[in-house]
Amino acid sequence: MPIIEILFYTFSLVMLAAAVMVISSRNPVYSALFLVLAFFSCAAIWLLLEAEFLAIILVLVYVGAVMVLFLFVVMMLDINLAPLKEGFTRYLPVGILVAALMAIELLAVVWAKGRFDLGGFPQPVRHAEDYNTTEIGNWLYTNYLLPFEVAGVILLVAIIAAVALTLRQRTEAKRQDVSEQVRVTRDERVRLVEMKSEPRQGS
Amino acid sequence: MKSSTMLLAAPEFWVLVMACVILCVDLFLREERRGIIHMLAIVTLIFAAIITLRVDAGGADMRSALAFNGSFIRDSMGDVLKLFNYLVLAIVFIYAKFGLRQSRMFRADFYTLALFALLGIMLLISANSLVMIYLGLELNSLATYALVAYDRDSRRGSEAAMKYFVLGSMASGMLLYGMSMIYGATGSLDLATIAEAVAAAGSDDRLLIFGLVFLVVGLAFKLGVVPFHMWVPDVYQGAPVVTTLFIASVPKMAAFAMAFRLLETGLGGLHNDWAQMLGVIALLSIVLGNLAAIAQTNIKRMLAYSTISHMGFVLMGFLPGTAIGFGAAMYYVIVYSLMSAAAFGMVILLSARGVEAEQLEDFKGLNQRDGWYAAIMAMVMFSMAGVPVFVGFFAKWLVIQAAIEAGLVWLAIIAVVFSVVGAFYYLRVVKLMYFDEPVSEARIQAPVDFRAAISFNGVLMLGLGIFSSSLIAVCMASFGA
Amino acid sequence: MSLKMTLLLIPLLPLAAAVIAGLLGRQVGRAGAHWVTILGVSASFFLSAWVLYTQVFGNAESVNMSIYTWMVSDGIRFEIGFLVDHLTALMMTVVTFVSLMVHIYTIGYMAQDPGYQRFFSYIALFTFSMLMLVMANNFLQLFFGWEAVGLVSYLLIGFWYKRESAIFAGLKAFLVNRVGDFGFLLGIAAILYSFGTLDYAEVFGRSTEVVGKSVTLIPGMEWQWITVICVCLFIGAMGKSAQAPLHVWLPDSMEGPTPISALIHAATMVTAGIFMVARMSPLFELSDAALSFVMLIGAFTALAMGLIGIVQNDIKRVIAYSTLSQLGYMTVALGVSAYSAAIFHLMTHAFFKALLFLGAGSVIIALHHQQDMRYMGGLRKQMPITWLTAWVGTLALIGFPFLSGFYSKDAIIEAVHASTRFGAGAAYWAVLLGVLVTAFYSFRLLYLTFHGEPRYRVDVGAGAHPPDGIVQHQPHESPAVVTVPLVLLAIPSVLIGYLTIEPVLFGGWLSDAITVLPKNDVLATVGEHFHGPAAMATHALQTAPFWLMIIGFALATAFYLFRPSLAATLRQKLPALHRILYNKYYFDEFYQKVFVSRIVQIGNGLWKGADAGLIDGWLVNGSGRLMGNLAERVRLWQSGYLFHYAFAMIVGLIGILAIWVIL
Amino acid sequence: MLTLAHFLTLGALLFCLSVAGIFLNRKNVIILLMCIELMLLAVNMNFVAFSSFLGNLDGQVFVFFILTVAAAEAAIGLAILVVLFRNRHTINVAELDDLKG
Amino acid sequence: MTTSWPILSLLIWLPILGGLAVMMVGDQRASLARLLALLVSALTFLLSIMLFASFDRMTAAMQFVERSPWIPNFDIFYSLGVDGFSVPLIMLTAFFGVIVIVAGWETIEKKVHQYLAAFLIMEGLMIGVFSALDALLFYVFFEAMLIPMFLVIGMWGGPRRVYATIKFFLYTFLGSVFMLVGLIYLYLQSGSWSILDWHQLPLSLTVQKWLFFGFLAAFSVKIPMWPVHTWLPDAHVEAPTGGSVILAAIMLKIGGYGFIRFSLPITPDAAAALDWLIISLSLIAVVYIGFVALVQEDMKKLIAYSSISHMGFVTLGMFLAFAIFRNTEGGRGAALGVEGAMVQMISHGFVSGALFLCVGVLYDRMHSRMIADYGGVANRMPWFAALAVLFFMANSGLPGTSGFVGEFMVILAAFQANFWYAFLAALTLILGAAYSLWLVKRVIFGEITNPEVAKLKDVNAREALLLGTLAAAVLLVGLWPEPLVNLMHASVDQLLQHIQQPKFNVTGI
Repeated sequence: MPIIEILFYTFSLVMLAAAVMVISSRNPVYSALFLVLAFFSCAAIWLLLEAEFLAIILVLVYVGAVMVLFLFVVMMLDINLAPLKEGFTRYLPVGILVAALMAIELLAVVWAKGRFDLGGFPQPVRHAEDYNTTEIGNWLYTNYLLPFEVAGVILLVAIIAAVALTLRQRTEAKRQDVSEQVRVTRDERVRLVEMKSEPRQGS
Repeated sequence: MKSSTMLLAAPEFWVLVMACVILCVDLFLREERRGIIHMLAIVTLIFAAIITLRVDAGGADMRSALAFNGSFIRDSMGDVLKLFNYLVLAIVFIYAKFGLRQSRMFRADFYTLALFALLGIMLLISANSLVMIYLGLELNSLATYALVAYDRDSRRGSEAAMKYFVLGSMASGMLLYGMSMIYGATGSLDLATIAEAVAAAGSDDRLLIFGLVFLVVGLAFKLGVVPFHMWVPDVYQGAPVVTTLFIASVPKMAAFAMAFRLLETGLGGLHNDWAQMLGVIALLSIVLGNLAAIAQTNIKRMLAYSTISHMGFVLMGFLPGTAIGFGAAMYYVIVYSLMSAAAFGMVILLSARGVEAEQLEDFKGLNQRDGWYAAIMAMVMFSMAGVPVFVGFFAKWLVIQAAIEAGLVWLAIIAVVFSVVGAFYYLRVVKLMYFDEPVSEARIQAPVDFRAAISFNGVLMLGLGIFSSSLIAVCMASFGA
Repeated sequence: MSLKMTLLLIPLLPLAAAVIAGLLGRQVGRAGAHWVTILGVSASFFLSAWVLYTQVFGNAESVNMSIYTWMVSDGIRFEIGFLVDHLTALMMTVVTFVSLMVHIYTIGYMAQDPGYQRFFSYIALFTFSMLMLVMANNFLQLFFGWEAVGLVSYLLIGFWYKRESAIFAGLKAFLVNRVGDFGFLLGIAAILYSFGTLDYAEVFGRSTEVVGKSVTLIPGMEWQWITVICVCLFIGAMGKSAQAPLHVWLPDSMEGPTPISALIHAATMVTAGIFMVARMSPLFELSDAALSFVMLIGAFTALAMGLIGIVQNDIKRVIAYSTLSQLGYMTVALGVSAYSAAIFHLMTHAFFKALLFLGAGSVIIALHHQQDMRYMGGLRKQMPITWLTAWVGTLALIGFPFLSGFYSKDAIIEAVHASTRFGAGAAYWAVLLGVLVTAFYSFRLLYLTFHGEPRYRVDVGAGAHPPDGIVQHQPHESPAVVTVPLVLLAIPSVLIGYLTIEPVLFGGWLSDAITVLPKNDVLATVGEHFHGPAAMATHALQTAPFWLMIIGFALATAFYLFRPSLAATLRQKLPALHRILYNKYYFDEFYQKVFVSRIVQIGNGLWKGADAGLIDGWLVNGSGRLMGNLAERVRLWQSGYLFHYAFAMIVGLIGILAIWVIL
Repeated sequence: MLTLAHFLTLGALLFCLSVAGIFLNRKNVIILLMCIELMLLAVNMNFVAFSSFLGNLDGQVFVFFILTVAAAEAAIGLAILVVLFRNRHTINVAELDDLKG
Repeated sequence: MTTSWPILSLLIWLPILGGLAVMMVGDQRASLARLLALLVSALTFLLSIMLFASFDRMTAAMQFVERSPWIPNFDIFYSLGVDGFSVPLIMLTAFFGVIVIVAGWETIEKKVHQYLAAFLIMEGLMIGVFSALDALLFYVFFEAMLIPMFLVIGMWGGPRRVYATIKFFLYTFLGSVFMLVGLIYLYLQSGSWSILDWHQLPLSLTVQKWLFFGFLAAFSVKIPMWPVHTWLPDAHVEAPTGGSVILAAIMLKIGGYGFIRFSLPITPDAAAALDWLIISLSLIAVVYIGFVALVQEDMKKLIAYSSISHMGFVTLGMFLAFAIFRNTEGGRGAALGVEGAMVQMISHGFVSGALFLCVGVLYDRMHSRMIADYGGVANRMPWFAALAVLFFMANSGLPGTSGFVGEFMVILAAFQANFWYAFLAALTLILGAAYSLWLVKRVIFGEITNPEVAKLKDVNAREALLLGTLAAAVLLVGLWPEPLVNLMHASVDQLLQHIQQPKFNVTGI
C-alpha cells in the first residue's frame, strides 16, 4: 500500500515543517496559522489510523475554536512585534543540541530493536463497517462516564476562570442605576439656602 | 454498574454541587453580604466531611471499593487525605476571608475556584485510572492557575500565573507522554490492569521505564522537587498570599496521592527503578531547597524553598516501597500541609491593609507586639525545622526511618545534615520575632474566627507532636501497616 | 573524755574558732576574735601536749583510727582518720605551740589592721589544716591537709589584698606549690596503683611488695617502681618545703604579715614536706636512687639559698633564705636516711626560726613596717628584749654549742658524713660550707639591725608613708603581747636540743613512725660516738663545723660591725658574683621567661589560632559561610526566566532518561 | 510498511520540537502557548497510534479528554495572557523576571 | 514511699505545666509569675528529694519505672525509670531549677513570665532526658530542651546573643541528628526503642563503630569535647546568668549522661576499640583548654573554657575502664573512673553554676564581664569575695571542695590505666589553679582602679542565700562524697560488668 505510506510521509513532513515554523516564525499570526496547518496534517494522519472521530474533533475544536481564540488574542493585544524575535538564533545551537539529545533518547527507545515493529504490534485490522464515532460515543457514556463529567467540569472551570480573570468591573466607571434614580427624593437633590440680602451699596 | 457504587463518589458530587451553588448564590448577593459565601463554603466542607465519613454506611463492602467501572476508588488512604483536605481547606478559608478582606479582593470566585480545585484534588486522590489522574490533576491545576492570577492588578501575580501555567502545562504534557507509553506497553489505562501487565512484563521492559521517567517528571513537577521545582518560588512569591496559602497546603496531599497511585498502585513492579529516581530527586531537593532558602529575605519565597526540601523529605518515604514508608510519606505530607497553612496564616495576619507582610523583616519583634502569635509562629518554625517535640520532627523521623529501611543510610545522613542547614533559616524567623525590636507597634487585629483557627493550627503543632500516635496510626493503617 | 574525742577536738577547736572569727567577725568584734581563736588554739595545744605526754611518758600505744568514711569507690575505702604516734604527737605539739605563740603575738602585730578578725580566722584555720595534715592516717587526708595549708598560705600571703606584690606572691606560692602537688598527686595515684589502698598502715605494711618491680615510662628508660613513687611524692615535698628549684615562692611569701611568715613559712607548713618524707620512710628506704635525689636537692638548697641570704637587704627575706637553707639541711638529712635528725632539726628550727621571724616582726613594728636593713641599725638600745631574743635565735640558728640548733644541725652533718649514699660526699661539703654561710648572714642581719649607728632619721612630720630611712616616731620596744611570745620561744630555742637529742635521735623515740633499714642507718653510726649532749657540745669545739661557724661569725663581725665599708668594697670587687646572688641565680627570671610568658603565648596561640581561628573561624563559621555562599550561588540559578526554568526541566528529564533508560 | 514506530517517531519529533520551542522562545509568550498545544498534539499522536495498533479504544477516548482539557487550558492560558498584558504591557518572556532569586 | 504514684512523671510534667501556667500569668503580673515559678520549682525539688530518699541503692535495676504506650505503631513507649546514674543528675537539675528562679528574681525585668516559663519547661525536659528509657522519648527531650535555651540566650543575652544562640542551637542540633540516624538504625535492627533492650542487642564491630560515632557526634558536642566545644564559650558569654548556670550546671551533663546510657553499654566493643580517641580528646581538652582558659579576658569565657576542661575529666573517667581492663588484672580503678566522672559532673554542676552566679552578681552591678574592668572587688564586697574565692578554689580542685573529688578519682583511675594519662590529667592541678586564681587576683584582689568598682555594694540577702547554699553544697560533697557515690555503686558495677562482655558475634554478622 504505497499510497498510505506516501500520504503518511507527506503529512508527516508537512506537520513537522509546520511545527518548525510555529516555533521559528517571526509573527505570532503566522505561527498560529502554521499551527492550524499542523493540526490539519495531524488530522489527516489520524484518519490513516482510522480515528475519524478524533480527526474531525481536532479540526472542529482546534482549528475552529481554539485557533480562532488564539488569533483573536493575538490581534487584540497590540503587541510590538519587532523585538519579539531577538535572541532566537543566539540560543539556537544550544537549543538544537538539547532537542537533538532528547530526540535521540526518545528515538532510541522507539527504535529499540524489535520493540515496535510488526512483531510486537501487528498492523491493525481495518474496520469497514463500524464507526469509530459510535464506538467512542458508547464508551464515553458508559465506561468513561465519570471522566466525561469531569471534563465538563473542567470546561466550566475554564469559563469561570477566564471570566474571573478578565472581567473587570471598574469601580471608577460611571454606570446608570435606574432604580436609584427613581427612588431619589427631593431632599437629596434640592437644598434651600437662606441668605441675607446684600446690604445696599453706600447705605 | 450498580447505582449504589456511585454513592462512593458522594463527597465529590456534594462539593461539585455546592461549588455551583455558591457560584449562583453570589450573583444575587450584595457586596456587604459576601460573608454568606464564606459560611456556605465552610458548610460545604463540614458536610463533605460528614458524607465522607458516612459513605460506608452502605455496608462493609463500601469501605474499599471501586466505582465508575474501576476508574474511581475509595479506600482509607483516600478518605483520610480527603478529610484532611477539608480540614486544611477550612482553615485556609478562614485565613483567606481575613486576607481577602484586608486586600479588598473578597469575591466569590476565590471560593468557587478553590472548591473546584478541591474537587480536582478529591478526584485525583480517588483516581484509579490514568484518565482520572489526568483529569483530576488538570481540574486542580486549571483552578489553581486562575487563583494565582487572582489579583488581577498585580504585575507579579500575572507573571507568576503565566510561569506556572506554561511550566505546568509542559509538565502535564510530559506526564501525558509517559502515560501514552504506559498505555502502549500495557494496553490499558486502568491502574489495576496496568499493575497486572507490569507484573507480567517484568521490570526490564524499557518502554515501561521510559514511560515511568516521564511520569516521575510529571509527578516531580507537581510536588515541586528539584529540578522541576523552578515554578515553586516564583509562584509562591508572586501569587496573592491567600492563593499561596492554598497552593502550599491542600494540593500537596493530592500530589502525594497521585504519586502513590501512579507509582505504587500502577507501577509497583518498577519499584526499584522509581525508588532510585526518587532518591536522587529527594536528595537534590533537600540540598538545594534548604540552601537556597538561606539567602531569602522574602518569607513567601523562603517558605517556597522550604517546601521544596519538605517535598524531598516526603519522597524519602517512598523509597522503601513498604506500607510503613508510604504511611510515613503520607504523615509527612499531612503534617506539612498543616504547618504550611499555619505559616502562611501568620503572613496574612501580619499583612497590614493592602500591603502583604512579605518580608522577613515584618516579623521583627512580634513577641513584643503579641506573645501568643509569636509563640504560634515559633512553634510552626520549630516544627518545620524538625525539632522535637513538635509534629514536624515526627514526620522527619518517620521518613528518615523509611530511608534507612531502604538501606539508604547515606541519604538519611545527608538529609539530616541539610535539615540542620534548614533549621538556620527557620531559626532566623524566630530570631526576628523574639530577639529583635519591633519596627511597628501597631496592634495586631484579627477577627475571632481567624484567631481561633490560627490558635488551633498552632496548638496542633504541639498537640500532634505530643500525641503523635493517633495520626501516625491512622496513616499507617491507611496502608495496612 | 575519750581519746577519740580528744583527738577530734584538737583540730576541730581551731576550726570552730576560725569559723566563728571568720563568719561572725563583725559580731564578736576584734577582742572576741582573738579570744576565741587563742582559746581554741591553746586548748588544742594543751590537748596536744597531753597526747604527747601520754605517748612519750605514758607509753601509750600509737593510735590509728578512722573518724568517718569519706567515700567507698571501687571497693577502695577512702577514710578520714587519725594516726597518732610519737612523730605525730611531736608535730602536733610543735604546731600548736608555735601557733599559739603567733596568735598571741598577732594581737600586738596586727593591732592596727582592719582585717584583724579575718587574720585570726585564717591562722586558726591554718592550725586546723596543719593538724589534719600531721594527724592523717592516710594519703587522702594528707593531701587534704597539704592543700588546705596551701590555701591558707595563699590567703595569708595575699592578706593585704590591695598590695599588688602581695597578691602576686600569694598566687605564685599557690601555683608553685601546685607544681609540687602535681607530683604528689601522681605519687598518691601510684601508691593506690601499687597497693590498692591509701591507708598508711596497709601501705607501709606491704611496702616491700613493690620492690623489684620496674616500669618503663619513657621508652628506653626503665625505672624502679618504688623510685618513681618516691620521686613523685618528693616532688610534692619540694613544693611545700621549698626545695630548689621549686623554692621561688618562699622568699616572695614574705609579702604576708610577719606572724604568718613565722608560723607558716618558717615553723610549720614548709616543714610539711620534711614531715611527709619522714612519714613515708618505709617507702623511701626502699629506693636508694630516690633518697640520693632527695639528698642532692637538699644539699644544693642548703648551700645555694644560704648564699643568697648574704646579699639580701630585706630583713624578712634574709630569714626566708635562711629558712630555705635550713630546710635544705632537713632534706639532706632525709636523703641520708637520718629521718629522726630531720625531724629533730625541724623541731628546733621551728622554735628558733619562729623566734627570729617574730623578732624581725617586732623590729618592723618599731620602724613602722620598714623591712630594709639598710635603714635600720643600733636598735639594741631601744628594743632590748627583742635584741636579746634575736641573739638567742641567731646563736641557735648558727648552731652554737649547747643551743638547740647546734644539736640538730651537727647531727645532720655527722649523719651526712657517715653516709655512703651516692653523692653523699658532695652533700657533706655543701652542708659544711653552709655552716659558714649561715653564720655569716645571721650575724650580718644581727649587726645591721641592732648594732652600729641608726641609719634612719626620726621625722615627726613625715606623714603616714614616709620615704625609706625616715620614721615618724622614735622606735621603742614592742608591747608585751609581742615580747612574751619571743621570750617563750627563746626558751625552747635554747633548751630543747639539749633536752631531747638523746631520745629523739638515738633513743629510737621515733621508731614507731620511722623505718630505717639497717644498711642505711647512719644515725646508728653517729650514735656510736654519742656520749650525751654535753659531751657532744664540748667535742664540737674540735670539729670543722664549729670553726667554720666561728669563721663566719668573724667575717660578719669584720664586715658589718667594725668595717662596714669592707662589704661595699667587696661588692664592687666581685660584681658578677654579687649580681648572681642578688638576683637569686635568676630563677624567677628563668621561670618568667621560659614558663609563664611561654604559657601565656601558648594559651593565646591556641585560643586565637586554633580555637578562634581554625575551629571556629575556619570549620564552624567557615561552613556557615560556605552555606551562605552556596546559597547565593544557588539562588542565581533561579534566574526568573521562564525559558531557563523550562530548560532545567528538560535537562532534568534528559538526565533521568539518560541514566535510567539509555544506560 | 508503516509500523507503530513510525507514528511514535512522529510523536517524539513533534514532542522535541515543541519542547525546543518552549525554551528557545525568549520573546513571545503566545508562542509558548502554541508550543504547549503542539506538545499535546504529540502526545495525542502517540495515543492514537497505540490505540490503533492495540485495537483498543481507550487511547482514543483519552485523546478526546486531552483535547477537551487542552481547549480549556488554552482558554485559561489566554486569559492569563490577557491579564499579563494588561498589567505589564508586554508579553516578552525575557521581561517576566520580577520574580527571581 | 512506693512507686505506686508516678514520681518521675510528676518531676517532668510539674515544671513543664507549671511553666505553661507561668506563661499564662502574663507580662503584667510579674511578681505573681515569680512566686508561682518559685513554688513550682520548690515542689519539684522536694519531689526530687523524695526520689533520692526512696531510691534503693542496692540494685542496678531501673526504679520508679513507668511504661505506657506512646506510639504503638513503632513500639515506642512513654517509659521512664531511674538508676544510680540518673538520680543524682535529676536532683541536681531540680536543685538548680530553684536556684535559677531565685537568681533571676530581680535581675530580669523584660518579659519575666517568659523567662521563668522557659526555665521551668527546660527543667522538666532535662529531667525527662535523665529519666527516659525509651530512645525516642529521650531524643525528644534531648532536642526539645534546645528551644527554651535558644530563646533564653537570644532574648535575655548579651550583645552577640544572636550569633551565640544560633551557633549553640545549630551545633547541638547537628550533633544530635547523627545520633537520630543511629537510633533509627538500632530500632530497625532490634524492633524496639527501649534503651535497655539495645544494651543487650548483638552488633558487629563495624556497626558498633558507626553507631559509636553517631552517639559521639551528639554527646561530644553537648558535653562538649575538644574540638567541637567552640559553641560553649560564646553561648556562656552571651547567655543571661540563669542561662549560663543551667547550661553549665545541667546541660553539659546530658552529654556525659548520654555516654553512660548509650555509647558505653550499646557499643561497648567500639568504645573499647576507640577509647584511645576519647581519651586523647579528653586529655587535649584538659590541657589545651587549660591553656586557652588562662589567657581569657572575659570572666564568663574563662569559666566556660574551664568547664570544657573539667568535662574532659568526665569523658576521661568514663573511657578509662577499657584501658584499665586491658592493663590490669582485677580491673581495679575502672569503677573509680566512672564514679569519678559522675562525681565530677555533679560537682562541676555546683561549682560552675556558682561561678556563673558570681559573675552574674558582678555583671548586674557593673554590666561588664571583662576582667580588666575589675580589680579590688574584695574591698567593697568582702562577703562576695569570700564566696567567690571558695568557688574558684573549688574550680581549681581544692580538696575539701567538691571540685577535688571527681578530679581526684579520675586521676587515680587514670593512673591505673597509664601513667601518662594521669600525668596529663594531673596537669589540671596547675593549669586549673593558674587560670582560676589569676582571675581571682585580677578581679577580687588588688587596689580599686576603676571608680565604678568603688561604688559596688556587697551581696544582698538573695544573692547571699544563693551563693551560700551552693557553697554548702560544694563543701558537703567535698567533705563527704559518700552519700553521692553510694547512690551509683550498683549501677556502675553493672555497667562495668556489661561492657566487658563482647556484644558482637564473631562468626555472624
